[in-house]
Amino acid sequence: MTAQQDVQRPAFPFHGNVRPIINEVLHAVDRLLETDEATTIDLAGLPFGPGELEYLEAALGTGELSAKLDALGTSRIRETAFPGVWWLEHRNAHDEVVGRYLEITRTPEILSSQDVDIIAGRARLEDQFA
Amino acid sequence: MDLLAFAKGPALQVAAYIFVAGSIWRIVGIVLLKEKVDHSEPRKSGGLMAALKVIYTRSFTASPFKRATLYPKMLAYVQHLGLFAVIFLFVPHIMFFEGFLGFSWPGLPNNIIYLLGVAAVAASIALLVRRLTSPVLKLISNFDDYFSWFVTVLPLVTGLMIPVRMGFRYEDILAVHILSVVLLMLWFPFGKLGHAFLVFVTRGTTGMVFERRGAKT
Amino acid sequence: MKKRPTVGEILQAKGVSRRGFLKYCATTASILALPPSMIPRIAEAIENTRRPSVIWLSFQECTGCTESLTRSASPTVEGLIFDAISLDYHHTLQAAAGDQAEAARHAAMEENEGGYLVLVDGSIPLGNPGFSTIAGMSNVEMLKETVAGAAAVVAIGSCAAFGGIPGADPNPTGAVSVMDLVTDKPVINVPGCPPIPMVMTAVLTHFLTFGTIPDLDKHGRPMTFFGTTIHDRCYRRPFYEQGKFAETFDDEGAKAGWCLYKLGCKGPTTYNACATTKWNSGTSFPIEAGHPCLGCSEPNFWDGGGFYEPLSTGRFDSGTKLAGAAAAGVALGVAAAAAGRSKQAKFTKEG
Amino acid sequence: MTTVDGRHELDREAERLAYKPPEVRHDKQGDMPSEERINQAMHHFVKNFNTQTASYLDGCLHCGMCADACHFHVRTDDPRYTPIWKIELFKRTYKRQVGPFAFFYRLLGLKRHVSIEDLEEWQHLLYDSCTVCGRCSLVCPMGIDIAGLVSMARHGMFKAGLIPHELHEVAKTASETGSPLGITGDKFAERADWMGDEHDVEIPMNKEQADVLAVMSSIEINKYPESMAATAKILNAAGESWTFRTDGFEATNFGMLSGNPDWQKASTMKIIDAAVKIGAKTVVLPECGHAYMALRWMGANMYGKPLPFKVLHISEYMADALNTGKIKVKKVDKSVTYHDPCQVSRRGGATQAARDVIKHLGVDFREMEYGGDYNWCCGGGGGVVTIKRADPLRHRVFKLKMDQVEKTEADQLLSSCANCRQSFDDSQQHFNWDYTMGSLMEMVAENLEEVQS
Repeated sequence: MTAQQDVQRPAFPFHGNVRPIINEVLHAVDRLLETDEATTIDLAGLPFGPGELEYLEAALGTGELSAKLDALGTSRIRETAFPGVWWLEHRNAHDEVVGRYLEITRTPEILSSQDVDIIAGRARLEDQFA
Repeated sequence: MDLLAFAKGPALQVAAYIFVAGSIWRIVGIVLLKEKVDHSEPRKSGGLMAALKVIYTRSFTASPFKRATLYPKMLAYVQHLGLFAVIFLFVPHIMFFEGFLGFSWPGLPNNIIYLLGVAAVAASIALLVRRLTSPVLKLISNFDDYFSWFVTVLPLVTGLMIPVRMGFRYEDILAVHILSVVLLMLWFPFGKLGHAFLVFVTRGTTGMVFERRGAKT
Repeated sequence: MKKRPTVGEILQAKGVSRRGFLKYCATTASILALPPSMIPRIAEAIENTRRPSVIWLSFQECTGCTESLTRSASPTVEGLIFDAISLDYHHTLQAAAGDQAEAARHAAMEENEGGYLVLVDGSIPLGNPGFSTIAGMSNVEMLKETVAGAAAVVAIGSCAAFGGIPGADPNPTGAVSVMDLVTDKPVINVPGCPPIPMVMTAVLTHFLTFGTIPDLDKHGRPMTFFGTTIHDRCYRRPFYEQGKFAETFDDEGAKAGWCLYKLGCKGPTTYNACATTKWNSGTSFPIEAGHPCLGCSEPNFWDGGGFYEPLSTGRFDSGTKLAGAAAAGVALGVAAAAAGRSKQAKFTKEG
Repeated sequence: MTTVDGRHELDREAERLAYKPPEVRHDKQGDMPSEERINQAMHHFVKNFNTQTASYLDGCLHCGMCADACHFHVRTDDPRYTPIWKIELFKRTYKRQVGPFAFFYRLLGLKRHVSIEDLEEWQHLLYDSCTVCGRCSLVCPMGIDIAGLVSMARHGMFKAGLIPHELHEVAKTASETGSPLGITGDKFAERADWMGDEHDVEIPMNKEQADVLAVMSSIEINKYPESMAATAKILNAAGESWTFRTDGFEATNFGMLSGNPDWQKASTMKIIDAAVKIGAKTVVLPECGHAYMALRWMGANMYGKPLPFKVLHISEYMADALNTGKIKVKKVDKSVTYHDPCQVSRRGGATQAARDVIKHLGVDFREMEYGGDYNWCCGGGGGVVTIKRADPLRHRVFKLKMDQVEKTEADQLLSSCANCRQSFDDSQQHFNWDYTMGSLMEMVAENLEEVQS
């Protein structure tokens, strides 16, 4: 079997790098439930073999909620099939991926409107209908 | 030149020369002493087969001594088999040997090697404790025994530190590991570690002498 | 010194929202390999740090490092140049040429005296100044002149960091690294042949984010990217532990993506971020492509043994010299035995 | 424990670990200055270093397992009785003088020169506490024949005049009179005559020509003279052309035991010369262990060439005669256990012979636990039984033997060594023990049957 075929038919765990991440997610979920503490896992710092990242993404699946953010390029924020586990992907203006994160939280911080923006928005709203 | 290059290069090279020269020196120095001629009428043919027989059979304990020597023998087995596996069946070591022998052989998975290495270190420590506490061993032990222990265990420990790292850098630990092997090689021919090759001579000699008499070997 | 805008101000001026700013900070943390918990600190730093002036000097080099730099995705080199730094001198990227270019360098040095960064790629020949000159100035002179007023120097690529190919045996130009010449300023080495684009930009990002020199290892490399070995972070590491090795480049093991140790992989002794940051916007890295790591970010990697020679191979000449040692052993053994026997003979005679 | 077995030594005070051997007397022969003694010891140690001894002395791992095989150590837990420690001086001298790295050892002073105090201390270790039984040689993982090294180390001790007085006296007497007990040829002939009359058996003496030369041990001549009659009965029954010789009757070799190769050779040569003179095809050795080692395995080497005759221990002779039907024995309705003389069985290779004989006797044979080649020594071999000051230690060690014998619950204890028999008798008396050592040869002689022709 070639590595290429591996990608098409991922057999878990083919390089053994996915399992530890799942463990970490499980611990983070426990923490969230017990102490309300959110966890962010930066996937850029972790080793992945061919197809493993894709496998992880596919395995976590898509949940009920997903969002698209347009700021300095596109970002996609979606809850995975496992509530509380969020998949965040930031892209730059050239649509190149610049960051991938797993956030274990109730709502990712980046979804909330920020005070600075709210204040600026309020001013713009007032201006617009002045 | 950094430490690793020094260890892999000149240090190992000098160690190899001394190892080879010293080992041969010792063997030749013994073998060329006057030979003991035995004119007695043999009961059985001794010869090479007898030597080989005892080289093999003395690897095991005769039943009357089993109970008394069980503990140190078990430790020694773990230590020796562990050392054998670690030295000759660890893939990077096989690559090392292949580097100058030109051929290789299958190795064991590293995980198993680590386990055997830890077992060998544990057994060595237990043997050292025995040497330090047993009245017999305290009496008969000398510098050679302790130093040989040290130079044998050091490469094991430094080798096991490579995967664990313990805050040290890989190439530094690797260099220290190789240097510890250099130390081992430098001491090997001159101290009791020479038993690795002398065992064939001593067991073989006894095999030939006593088998000839038809006596227990 | 002219007061330069902070990165935060630049982003604000471009109409980037706070949310976008947070995203920017998150990706910056990611670039710097800092834990996500550091994001607030980064946000604070970015809001307050001013855009530094950067002078890029190219000596005995192949422009591979610049080529690599331009492939950076995060931040992109444009983003970097336009938003984060003021790249005032760079042979390949600048529009100016000739006297104009040199004038720009001098202007930047004067304006930012004591605060600008000098980036160097390529090694510096000490053999004959004529081996490499720029605008009639020898490399070593230009380096000394430029570095004099700099805040720090970044040696980009293995040539600048350690001498690289020009410095390899027999080193015909007498090439030396930046560290060899600059001893009174902080020098950050970003080795690699070439360095990972993101690592180069990240080092700059660190400097402009925190205004400080990152923690360096014993070879002057930022610990963040050169703190762990390729081997430690390699996705094929489990195969190493299981004893599954590719024996040749076309065997089943190679096809199955097994460990390349036996094919000479220098991953265990090579400190770099390839295994996680990867290349071409995180697409792959040499081991993933089936080739052992060459160890290009290590000092003397050209002279450190064959690329395809397993790491554990001893480096000694075998054969004849060893046979010589064996012969010496025989001679010593014969002498020892003879001495012993003569002693016995003497004692026998003495009774 | 509620009952005390009165036969056994009570050991209340002498805890095993705290056991201190009694104050040792250091015997000295001659009036050499210490320097000369050291020199002599060294010279005669050094003469023994050949390829074989060198590999042994170079190969020791200091694993200490030999201690577990040595009766002296097992019974006392005194680490000095570790077999390899007994040859420490010998080993040290080897490393310093002859070993491959002797130059360095001397140059760097790594191995101390042997001192007179060392030698005095080792007198006790090389003589009193070693019977050269060779049990340690079987446990050694390196296969080192430690017992053989002890014998060689004794050469240096003898020449240095540092051996136990009694052993020296016995050996000296043997060299002067031909017998360790001072028995002359005439006295031997006289005894043989008497025994012949007493047991009504023809004992040929000083025949000019004979196929078989039989020799005796002084212990037998003196203490167990029936052995002479028994030997004669067996050889007569087998129809051998045989004889005793007054010029070569002594089988014991105290030159060997004490460590004087010259005396050893002289003793051996008497037998060889007598055998050659009468054209003997076979020399039958008596029930004596070390005699077997001295003639069967070392005789030819003393002679410098192969012996022109076969050498058989009496047990081997009997086994052969019984197996081939030359003699026959009646069945004996007894349970019997057999004590193997170390030099005949373990070190001599004739373990099976006694068992063949016992089988022909049809007794209920009860092998001791680890009998045969791994047998515990009687404690009196290697000349130890002659050393009076070693008696307490020897008795202490004999306990192992007693346990081994008692476990068999056999009616009769047999052996085929007068020296063993002597130390059994002595220990029996000391402990007021039930078992009396018997002679295998005598049992055969008593139960001989006419061979139907």
